[in-house]
Amino acid sequence: MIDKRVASLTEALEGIGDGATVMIGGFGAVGQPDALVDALAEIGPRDLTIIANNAGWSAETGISHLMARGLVRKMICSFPKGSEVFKSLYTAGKIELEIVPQGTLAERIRCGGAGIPAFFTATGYQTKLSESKETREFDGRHYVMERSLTADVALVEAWKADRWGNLIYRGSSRNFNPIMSMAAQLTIAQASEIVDGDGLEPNAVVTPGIFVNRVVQVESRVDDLLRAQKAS
Amino acid sequence: MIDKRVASLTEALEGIGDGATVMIGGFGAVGQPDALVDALAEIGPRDLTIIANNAGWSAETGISHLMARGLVRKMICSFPKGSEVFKSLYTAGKIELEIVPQGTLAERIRCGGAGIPAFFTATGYQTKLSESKETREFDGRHYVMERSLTADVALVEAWKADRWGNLIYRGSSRNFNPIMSMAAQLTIAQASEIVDGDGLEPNAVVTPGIFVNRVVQVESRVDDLLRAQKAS
Amino acid sequence: MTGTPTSIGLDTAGMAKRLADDIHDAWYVNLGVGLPTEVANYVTEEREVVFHSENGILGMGPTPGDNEIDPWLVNAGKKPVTLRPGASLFHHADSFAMIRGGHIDLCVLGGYEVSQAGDLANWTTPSGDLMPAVGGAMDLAVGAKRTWILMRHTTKDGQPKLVETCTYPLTAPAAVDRVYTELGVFEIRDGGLHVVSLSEGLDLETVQARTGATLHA
Amino acid sequence: MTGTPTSIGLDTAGMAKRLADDIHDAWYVNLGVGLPTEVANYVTEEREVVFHSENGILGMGPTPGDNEIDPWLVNAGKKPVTLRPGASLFHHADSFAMIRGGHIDLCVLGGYEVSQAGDLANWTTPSGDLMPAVGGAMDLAVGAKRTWILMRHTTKDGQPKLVETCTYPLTAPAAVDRVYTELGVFEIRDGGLHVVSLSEGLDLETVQARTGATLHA
Repeated sequence: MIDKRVASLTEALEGIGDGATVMIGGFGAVGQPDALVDALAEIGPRDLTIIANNAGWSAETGISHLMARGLVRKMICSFPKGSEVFKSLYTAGKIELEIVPQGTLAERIRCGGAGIPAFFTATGYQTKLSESKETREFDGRHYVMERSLTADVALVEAWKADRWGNLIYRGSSRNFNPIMSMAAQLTIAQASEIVDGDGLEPNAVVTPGIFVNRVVQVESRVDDLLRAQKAS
Repeated sequence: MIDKRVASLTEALEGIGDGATVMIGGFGAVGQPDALVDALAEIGPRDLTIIANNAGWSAETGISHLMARGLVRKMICSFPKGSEVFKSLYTAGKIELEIVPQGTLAERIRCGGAGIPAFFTATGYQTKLSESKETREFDGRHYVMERSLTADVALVEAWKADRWGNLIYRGSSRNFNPIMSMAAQLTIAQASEIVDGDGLEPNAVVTPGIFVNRVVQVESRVDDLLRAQKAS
Repeated sequence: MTGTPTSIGLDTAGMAKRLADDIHDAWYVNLGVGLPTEVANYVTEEREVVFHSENGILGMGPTPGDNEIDPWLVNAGKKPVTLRPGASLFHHADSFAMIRGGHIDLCVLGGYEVSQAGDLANWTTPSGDLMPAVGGAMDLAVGAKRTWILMRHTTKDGQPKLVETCTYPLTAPAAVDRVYTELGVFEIRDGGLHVVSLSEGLDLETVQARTGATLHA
Repeated sequence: MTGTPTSIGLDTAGMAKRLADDIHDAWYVNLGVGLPTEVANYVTEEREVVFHSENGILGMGPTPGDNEIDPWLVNAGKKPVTLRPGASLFHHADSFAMIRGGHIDLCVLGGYEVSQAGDLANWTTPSGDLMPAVGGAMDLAVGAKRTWILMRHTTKDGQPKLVETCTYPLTAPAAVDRVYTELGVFEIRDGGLHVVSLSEGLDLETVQARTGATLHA
């Protein structure tokens, strides 16, 4: 029987070693797999490369929490502003940064999951972010060649899941989660609810279970996180 | 008020001229916008380039109907077998054919809609279908560069629509419809039902209305078409 | 081209409203974080302008009341929003397919500098920020059908932000179609700045004096 | 290497069953049109092998009864199918993202020829078909984690289909991991054909005589 449910966060995160590349879903707090990320910080693998849109906002939770513990070697993201932890590490030269335009970041991840090693986009042409990159003209317009991104692990948050690993999302919490699920060797989802029986409705599934390896049920803390974010 | 509903097939198809490139959704009969295609055959624009997975199966309906009327100059598809009309035109040298691997066809269309002019895929490497194409090695593996596809018009079938042009699909009828909706200047959808009021549930929408220009309600004939297909 | 600070022209509400009046009904519009977000306040619901948020929303409605907040539904500025009838939700790759694929009728962004060629600089400073961040600005500037910039006409110390050539790092070359400032509305075409309208009580000379490139009447 | 027609070895049902027995429980599997489709008949529901159809289905179940047909739900051969619990539906670009992205554990395809290097020819004839058609074969052959070929060992007139070098146009180079025929199961590695098993009552000499490349025991 296919059963991707695991009983604990520790079990869910088993096998993430030093030097791993980890994609983390979410746009700010919404859709961020906070419980998984905080549990990963406890486990403490070192020299991580993190791929995410943001760099977190509080040393107490999420990506900034990983950084505060000294576990992150490199950040690949579009918008690290808002993280004091990242800022101090970065200005001290203690963390690497690769800034990627948000849409290029999304497409590099999607292509990573879709078996496409490289693609062309007009985004970033003649900017500092494409300085070292190959450019090319198609039909009179200029484009930058971008390479896809894959990861050892993706940590994602879903609203509901089933034992086959199918996922659905709430509100604007899809963001990077469906594409990161596709792009990692090991995709681990935290979900507010895991439905029993015949699983989610086939037409409603957003992330098919083929992309998901483990599912763990945890109450979403997005209410708390947004409050904390607001206060910070 | 945004209202993409039109009252008739003729109104829905207004403005499709000679020489147009037309994407037609569907995988066989399922998800094929049969009423729109048959009405287009009546209107009769000439020298069409058709982009679709198949080439139809019956001279009485769909893509083969367009061909039987002598309206199609070129077919871009993955699997034209099953269409006697196409076969006789093709063997007589009266129609051009570009054969594209099915996944490459799908991705070329998606990229067309996503503003990506070209991408790399391992599909087709060292085959007749990539003979004239640029190839390139990434990380020790060989890939073919493929260009995106766009169209003047996309004809798609949906199960339900709303006045904003949002679409949802039934069963396996999504197939090429969502990606073709993205890749055309003018996207026209036939839907079995157009819901009133506040429209489709935001989380259930598969094709957001931004990709759709016109919606026309017609009873789906897929039952009939499948019967006809079986009999042919 | 002087160092005089501008206290003339529209206030920020007036600027947002001026731009809002030029948006066509039923357009799909992405509003950047900051002042551009204010534009939505001046577009009535009946006009059915469809607001896009790059984190996966089409059909955003106004800010919810304190008791109506859905924490899972935020805009690109990570602030709570609502959904209007006809809304849809999707993931980031689909959202930027809309942007990059030219499906968004208009994006409104802020700017550090805009050149007469339409080059846009709005993401980082010449020295490089202490911490650079780009977000979706580069994608929006090259992808949307129209890119309109909503910004103050000059810097705080009176330097013009409409210039011949950008000195700030570019967000995108030749991307801007229009610029809305407190002093007027300017269209960029054929490599030059063309005045669409000047704010009430202002003449060309006054505005030209605060502009770093030639204004064509 | 002779022209003797083979009437020895397994029948087609036996071939499909032999392959089905090697599929691991819980694998994601795409079965090509024709004989490969038959493999599903020999995989029990309890094993929860998840069948993928390139037209946008994961979790296909068996053929429905005449009264249970949903015309909107067909497989890649355009025949009615059912859904099992845990199924999901998606569009063609997502479906081939699964294939091209290496998420499908196994695809089973038919073959005209397979070379000892794993080159696969299964889409058109050397002369070019009257009407060529490729479908999803090229994507599946290069994309799936494993490509197994299910085919007769020889052509109707007794020519070997397992060969040193393909004479038919390639579907994909170096793509095949295993070949299942009525005579046995063969693994391709290090540029050669290795016998995994021979069908009951057959010896290596008999099978080698019907094979166009060296078989390694």
